[in-house]
Amino acid sequence: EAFLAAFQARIDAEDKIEPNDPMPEGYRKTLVRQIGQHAHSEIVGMLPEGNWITRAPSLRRKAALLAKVQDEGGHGLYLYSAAETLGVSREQMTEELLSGKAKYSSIFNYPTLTWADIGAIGWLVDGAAIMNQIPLCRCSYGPYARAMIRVCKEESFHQRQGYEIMMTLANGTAEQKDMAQDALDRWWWPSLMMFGPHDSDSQHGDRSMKWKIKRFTNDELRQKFVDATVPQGEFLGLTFPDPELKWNEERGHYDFGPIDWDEFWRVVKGGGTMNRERIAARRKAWDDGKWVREAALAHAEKRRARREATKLAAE
Amino acid sequence: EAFLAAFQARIDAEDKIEPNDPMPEGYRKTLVRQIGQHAHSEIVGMLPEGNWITRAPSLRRKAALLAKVQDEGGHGLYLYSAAETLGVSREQMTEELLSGKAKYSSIFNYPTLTWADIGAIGWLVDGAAIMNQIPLCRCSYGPYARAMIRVCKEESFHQRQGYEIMMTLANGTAEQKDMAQDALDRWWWPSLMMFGPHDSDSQHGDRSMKWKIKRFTNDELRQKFVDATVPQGEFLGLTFPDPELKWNEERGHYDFGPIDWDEFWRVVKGGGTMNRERIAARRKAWDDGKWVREAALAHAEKRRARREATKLAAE
Amino acid sequence: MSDALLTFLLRLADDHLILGHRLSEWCGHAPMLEEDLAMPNMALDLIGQARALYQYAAEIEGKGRSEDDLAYLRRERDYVNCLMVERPNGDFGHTMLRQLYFAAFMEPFWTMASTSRDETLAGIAAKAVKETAYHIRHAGEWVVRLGDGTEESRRRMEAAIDALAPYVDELFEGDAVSAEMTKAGIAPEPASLRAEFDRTVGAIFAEARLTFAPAAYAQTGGRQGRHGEAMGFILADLQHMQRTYPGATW
Amino acid sequence: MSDALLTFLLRLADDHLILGHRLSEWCGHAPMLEEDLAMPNMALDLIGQARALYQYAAEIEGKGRSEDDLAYLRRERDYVNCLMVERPNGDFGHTMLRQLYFAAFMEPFWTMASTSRDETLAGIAAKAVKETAYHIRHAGEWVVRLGDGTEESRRRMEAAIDALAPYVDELFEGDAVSAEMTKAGIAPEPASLRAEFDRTVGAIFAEARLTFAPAAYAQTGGRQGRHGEAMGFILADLQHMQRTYPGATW
Repeated sequence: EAFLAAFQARIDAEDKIEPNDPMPEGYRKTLVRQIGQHAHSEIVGMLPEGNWITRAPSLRRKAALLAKVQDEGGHGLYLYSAAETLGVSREQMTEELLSGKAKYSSIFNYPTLTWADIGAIGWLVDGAAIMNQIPLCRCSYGPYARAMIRVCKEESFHQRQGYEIMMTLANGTAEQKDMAQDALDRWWWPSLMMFGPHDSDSQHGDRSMKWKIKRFTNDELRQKFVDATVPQGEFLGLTFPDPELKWNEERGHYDFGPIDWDEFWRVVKGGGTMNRERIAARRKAWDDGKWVREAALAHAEKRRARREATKLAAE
Repeated sequence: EAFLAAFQARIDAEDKIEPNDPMPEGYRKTLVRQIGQHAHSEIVGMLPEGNWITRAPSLRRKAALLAKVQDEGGHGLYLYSAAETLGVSREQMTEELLSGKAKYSSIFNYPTLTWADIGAIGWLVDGAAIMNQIPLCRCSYGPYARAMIRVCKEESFHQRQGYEIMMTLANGTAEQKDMAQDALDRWWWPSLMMFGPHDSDSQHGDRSMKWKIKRFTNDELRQKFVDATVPQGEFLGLTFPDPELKWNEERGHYDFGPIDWDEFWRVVKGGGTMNRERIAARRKAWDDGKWVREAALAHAEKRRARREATKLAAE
Repeated sequence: MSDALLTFLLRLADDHLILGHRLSEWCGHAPMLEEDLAMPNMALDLIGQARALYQYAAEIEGKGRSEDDLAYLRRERDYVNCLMVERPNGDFGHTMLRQLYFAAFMEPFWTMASTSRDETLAGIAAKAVKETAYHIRHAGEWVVRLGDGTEESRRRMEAAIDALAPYVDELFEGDAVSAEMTKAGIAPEPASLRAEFDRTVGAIFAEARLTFAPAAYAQTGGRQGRHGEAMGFILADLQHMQRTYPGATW
Repeated sequence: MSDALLTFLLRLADDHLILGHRLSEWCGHAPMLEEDLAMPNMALDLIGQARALYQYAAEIEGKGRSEDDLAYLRRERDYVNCLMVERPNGDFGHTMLRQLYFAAFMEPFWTMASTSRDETLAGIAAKAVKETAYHIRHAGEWVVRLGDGTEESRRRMEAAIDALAPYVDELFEGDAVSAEMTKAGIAPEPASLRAEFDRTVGAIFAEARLTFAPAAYAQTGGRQGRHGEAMGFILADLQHMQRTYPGATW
């Protein structure tokens, strides 16, 4: 009781919680779940974009896409490290991902069907991610907050790059414009779903807010995203696939139509186009790489033994 | 002695030797080697052409290529059956192919680099094969001769089809004509090598002639092929990659330049572009298919057992 | 009407083209020589059917496009095959199960279509129905052998059933296009073929001692050109020559 | 002269493009997260070098073609990369060995080229030499770990050595083009780099307790555009967008 109150007082004072600080089990668990999920999203997120590296339409775009996918791997790495400060190993988290126990952002279960999807992912998916992540730079847990600062910088670069791809397409041939519109049509709603269920249906929202792991509710972030993104899309001359989308002078926000939560839950629960394949691809990478990881361990062990033998001989 | 003389008398009388007839061990061995090699060539020969099925440039050509590759498998099947009449099983022959013990036509160790190669293979490789095979329709061993009659019919269809592909290219765009010329440049000399070493260097020639397994020498067949093929190539407006190639009025044949036997032996001995990959592809098919073949056997066994159980119960 | 007929024909043609493409990937790589013959044989049937359908579609469209223009020169989002046919081959059992499913759907389809009011389609159907019956027989025999073979083959067949389950329902999907075809007496409503499909597959599964387990979530979208990620790579190979040498004759 | 320089630059550029393509196929599929970063990182270096080389080649050619025209819009027979870079990835050890070989060849090449009389090339080389040193280090460390790791990893490395051996000699092949580059003080003669290559690889193999066994027959032909069958499928993917949408800007 007293401990919880003291902990809450630190949180309320905007103190950063560090790995060796005492913390409530619920706080730790929430963070492990959230950071893990976030790390897994970066890792699985390499796949839909990786799908277009060999087919990128120019060398400049190919290089940018490679760099982006590399950054995503890097984000995964910082985040797994942040989670490790909470006592959960990367192996453990990987196993949870591969077994389906741990979740990752459901948006990556949609396929990338055309090059424009690479633009749309950068613009919308990274855009939505940044909306979620900027407040996390002030998260109460220090290692996570610090990881997010790095992540956010790179993500906003990716977001601008994605928007620039869309811009190029929107200013391109009729076929390219079609491609851009089609990508917006397919990625818009899933991007809105990235913020999670409505606040009224959200499981973990309240406690996370209290502990300052989150700073805004799902619906607040979603609204921010819509408000920021709609003018960008209009500037591209593209149409959002939502007839109810319009500026509400009174609210000072865009109104938008109802989200298809059935689709959301279907994809979360494994019914998306790519769920099976995403996990299968990661599992194959993991299984095929087993001999490599084992060899690396065996080699390190041999080296250590040899070093000791040399030391012994020298004594 | 008396047996050998009697056997030779049958051969000389153009009698067909049949599976249950007595025959010298050397005759049997020569046939097993030759038919096996021929069968393996059909099987391995599916690979270079198979390489272009998914990329065939029109549906009509795709269908024709599928049919051709299927025919080659069919030839392999007749030939393995002919070899089986000599007491060697298909499994045994397959193992010899995969272990590198048995040979196959070395021409299939060249890669198919462009669509024109499909034309060139039909025109030149099948053309050379037919030259070799027509006399085999009169081979002294009955089952082989009968298999060759079927094979030859289909091969000459393939040869015409290949020539027609070349014709279409030669009458096509400048790029298509280039492609046809390039294919001729690459396939011409290997096609001449298909007839094997010069008669003076040929290992098995004499005995095979005496036993009427072969009816013409390597050099005779090669000359026939050159004489038949050069006018076809000229009709296409293509140039043969041999500056010494020209009609010799006196001989009534085309003269042609020296064959690079170093290249021939290099490819025969494993140094061709595709040797490793051809065998690796067949080995992979064989290994990956093991569970299928085992299941088929197990199922047949279960069926048999069940049938017997039913019969027993009925008695 | 001719718009709906065109869409209908393209769906059917794309199904056959793409499945033929997948089967043809096996050429020279099958588990035994007999299958090195059977695979291109079935692929050839499918490509032949695709050609007849594209030719008819080109005629209906009336814009001077050829069978090859339709087969090779559309964008990925314009291909309207069902998702099952584009699935990667997987192992031999997986390929045979996919073949069985598709053939078990097409067999009653072609049977009904052979009495279509559309004579061209009826003609295509009359030929195709025999070929399709052979595909059922051939693939069905393998499903039986592998389902009731060894422990390993059974395990693999169960995995194939599991992997392909999400793609079965899409075969029977109806929409405005199929409704118009049905109404005009051109082609059967896909949903009406389900009972026959279930009978065919059910009998084979019973003999194979296998059980069909429906997927928790069916996959759909192919008829609207929303494919899986494998599709793009099929088209990169398929279209390579036509895209590289535009306007050439082969 | 400018013909030879163009050919020389395209050979170098194609090597980097195609090896970058192969490495990029690993993205998201590596044995551990660190390698999921290292693979695109090295691919990025290679693609960056390829871009610089194509840009310079385009300038030398002087026909108004762009880096993308050269990278994407040539025919297979016009790509002049060495055969090693187009080899399929194989397992992780195979990929790392291929990377080591290529980097161990390029490192002395770039070192010498950084003092080239051709200033543009010297500039490209100066940047590339550092990246290449990292590739040697990274790939070399893996060759050591895997060669001197477990029984399985050792067996796999030996298989990789065996599989890649036929493609080593082609790296050092010289011809009229390389002779002209050498004479003009633009680039080193490939054969002159062999000793340094052998030293680099030799030291790493010694630490890895591996032995290099030369192939009975070396493979060649890449510099004349005679590739293996894998090359066509690389290009089908690589060129897909540029071929499908000619003239578009991306």
